[in-house]
Amino acid sequence: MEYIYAALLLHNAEKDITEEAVTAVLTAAGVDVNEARAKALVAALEDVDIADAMATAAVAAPAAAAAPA
Amino acid sequence: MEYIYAALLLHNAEKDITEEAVTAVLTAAGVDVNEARAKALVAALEDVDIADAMATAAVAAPAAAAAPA
Amino acid sequence: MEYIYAALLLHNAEKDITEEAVTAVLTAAGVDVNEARAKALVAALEDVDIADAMATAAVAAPAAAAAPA
Amino acid sequence: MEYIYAALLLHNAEKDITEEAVTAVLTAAGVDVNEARAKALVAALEDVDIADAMATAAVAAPAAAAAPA
Amino acid sequence: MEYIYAALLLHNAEKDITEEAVTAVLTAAGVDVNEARAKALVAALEDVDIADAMATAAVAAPAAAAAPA
Amino acid sequence: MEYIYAALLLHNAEKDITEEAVTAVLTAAGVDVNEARAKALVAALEDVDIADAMATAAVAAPAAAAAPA
Amino acid sequence: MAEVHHSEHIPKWKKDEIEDIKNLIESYPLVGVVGIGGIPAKQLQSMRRSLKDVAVLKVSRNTLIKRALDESSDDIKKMDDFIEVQTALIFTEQNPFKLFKLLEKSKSPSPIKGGMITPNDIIVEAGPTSFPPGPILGDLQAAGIPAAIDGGKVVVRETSAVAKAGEVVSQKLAAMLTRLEIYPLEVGLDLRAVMEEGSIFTPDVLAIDEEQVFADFVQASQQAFNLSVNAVYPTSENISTLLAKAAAESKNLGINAVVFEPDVMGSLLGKAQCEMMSVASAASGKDEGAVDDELKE
Repeated sequence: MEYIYAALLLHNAEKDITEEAVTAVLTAAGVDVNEARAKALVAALEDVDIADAMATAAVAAPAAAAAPA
Repeated sequence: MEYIYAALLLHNAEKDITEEAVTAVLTAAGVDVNEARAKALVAALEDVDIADAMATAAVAAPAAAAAPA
Repeated sequence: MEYIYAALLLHNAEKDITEEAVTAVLTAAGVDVNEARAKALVAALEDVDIADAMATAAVAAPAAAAAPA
Repeated sequence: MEYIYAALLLHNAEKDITEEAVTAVLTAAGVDVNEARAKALVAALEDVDIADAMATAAVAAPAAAAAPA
Repeated sequence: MEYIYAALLLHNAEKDITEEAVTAVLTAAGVDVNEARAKALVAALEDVDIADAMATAAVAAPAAAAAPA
Repeated sequence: MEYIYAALLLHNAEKDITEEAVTAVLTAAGVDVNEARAKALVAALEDVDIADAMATAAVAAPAAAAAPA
Repeated sequence: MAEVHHSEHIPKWKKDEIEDIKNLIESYPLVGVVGIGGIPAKQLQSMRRSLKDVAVLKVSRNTLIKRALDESSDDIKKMDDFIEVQTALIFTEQNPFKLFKLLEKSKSPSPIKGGMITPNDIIVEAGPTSFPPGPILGDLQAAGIPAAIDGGKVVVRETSAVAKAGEVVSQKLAAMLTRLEIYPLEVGLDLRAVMEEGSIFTPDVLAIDEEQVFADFVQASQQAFNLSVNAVYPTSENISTLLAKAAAESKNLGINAVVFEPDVMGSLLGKAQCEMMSVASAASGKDEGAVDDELKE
């Protein structure tokens, strides 16, 4: 989740969430940055309204027939 | 979510969820596959029992609570 | 469920859910496609608001509960 | 749900649930039968013990009910 | 129960629930129709809001399920 | 919340949450660090268990989800 | 106490003391002013010892402290404002917030003495005391505490405020409070202000609301989790939720759109059965002959 925290930090600081920015934050935290994960993060967030996404409860949609216990 | 559905689809078809397989499914759907996202998905699934996750997580969905902005 | 997964994959990727698209996705996942099931899927989804239908908890009503007294 | 009602009607009348039977019932009700859906219905029910499924539905109810609306 | 399923089938297909319609559906299912019962059902349903009653089933279920096991 | 995110990032990366580390992460994110706030955070963490807070977040979810919509 | 020696001839011990304080000011990044009023000498010694690894406590006369502050930097001079009554200086390399917490934790309840001003309302709760009937009853009453005899014991009849914040506590009341083991004072090193790198921090800033911090962490973790799921950024922490979400959505779609897939047939059949029962119930409510016998149970 470090990558997500880095993204939230940048979002809160009103900075663009770019691969470079994420990498810089993580590196400063002493994290060995995985390029693919940083890229995946930026791609995942590309079309996302972050303020919205962080406030919207991420529960699995209530399912009808949860298998009987 | 298309990456997740691709994973479920492969799981149901009893295929290995590899970057190639995910890419193939998504490409067939006309999705422009982001290599990093496919990699991240495969990595995240590495230690997960998918059948288990599908059944149990519906019951105990973590971290919801719409956080006030 | 693979047909439904394929449909949701297409829906999430903002593609039309046609017999051809479903067949292509399933085939790419290594599934042996049953033409009738693919057709039936497309027919079932024809007039459905998918976003709505996937988010609405379907009540799988129990037999006993409503039994007349 | 017409197809399901037709299937249960046949089941209750102790008739075989075949494509022809389903089609006959639906046609008699003035429904424009989609051949693929009728086929898919029959196929999906092939391995389902209907009496069993209905009994299970009653058990599954608490799980379904636990899901928030 | 066949009679009720026939009625539900007609309701879902947006057809009028008349004695003739019910008889036609049941006959198509191979059921030997009891005229009096068909009449009685049609008469009884005249004053029933079927959509409402079906929705009640969905509501009743969770309530019943909430009862301690 | 940037300070909190920075701390969570460090916690997740299994690094010590010191004033220097927090400052480094925030600076890398382009945040103008308020030294006193960083100090206050570090002091607060003497008595605040982050793992605990994260567990609380996860537990709070199903409860929230269970609340009627 | 108030020694006013404005003469040019300052005794050597005073000069040494001032120099000593100035040295401490220079050697530590953080200088604090603490109130030491009401701390017995013995307790002060033990506090000093327990702080040994963290901070240096310097007790001196206010005049000398002021002199030392005045002879230090302009910033440090601003700490003059906090020198009043019984004062000591504290020096540390600690984070000021940590120092504040440490000193707050060292405070302990202490009896109030006659003639002292109480800093807060003194409440005596209703309830039994440990005293048998005797002269104490009159003493309590004389001090304004509503005492009575009940069941062979002295009791306090009702809860009342026997002194308001800012009032002087009488000898009689102070003695009775102490006998009742009511300790209205909080005694300990009372940090009034600290200076670090030119900035003054006072207790209103130094007191951290840890519950709020905890709540912030809870909220931040939720936000992060929500974001990770809603943006579909799969990690080992959220992948189960993502899978469950997809599975639930699929099931919902299957049932709501009536897709004939083996996994949803059970639910669809159950739904149909339930609807049938409900409609049957409504119909039989109108006419029992409308439904067959197997539905009448």
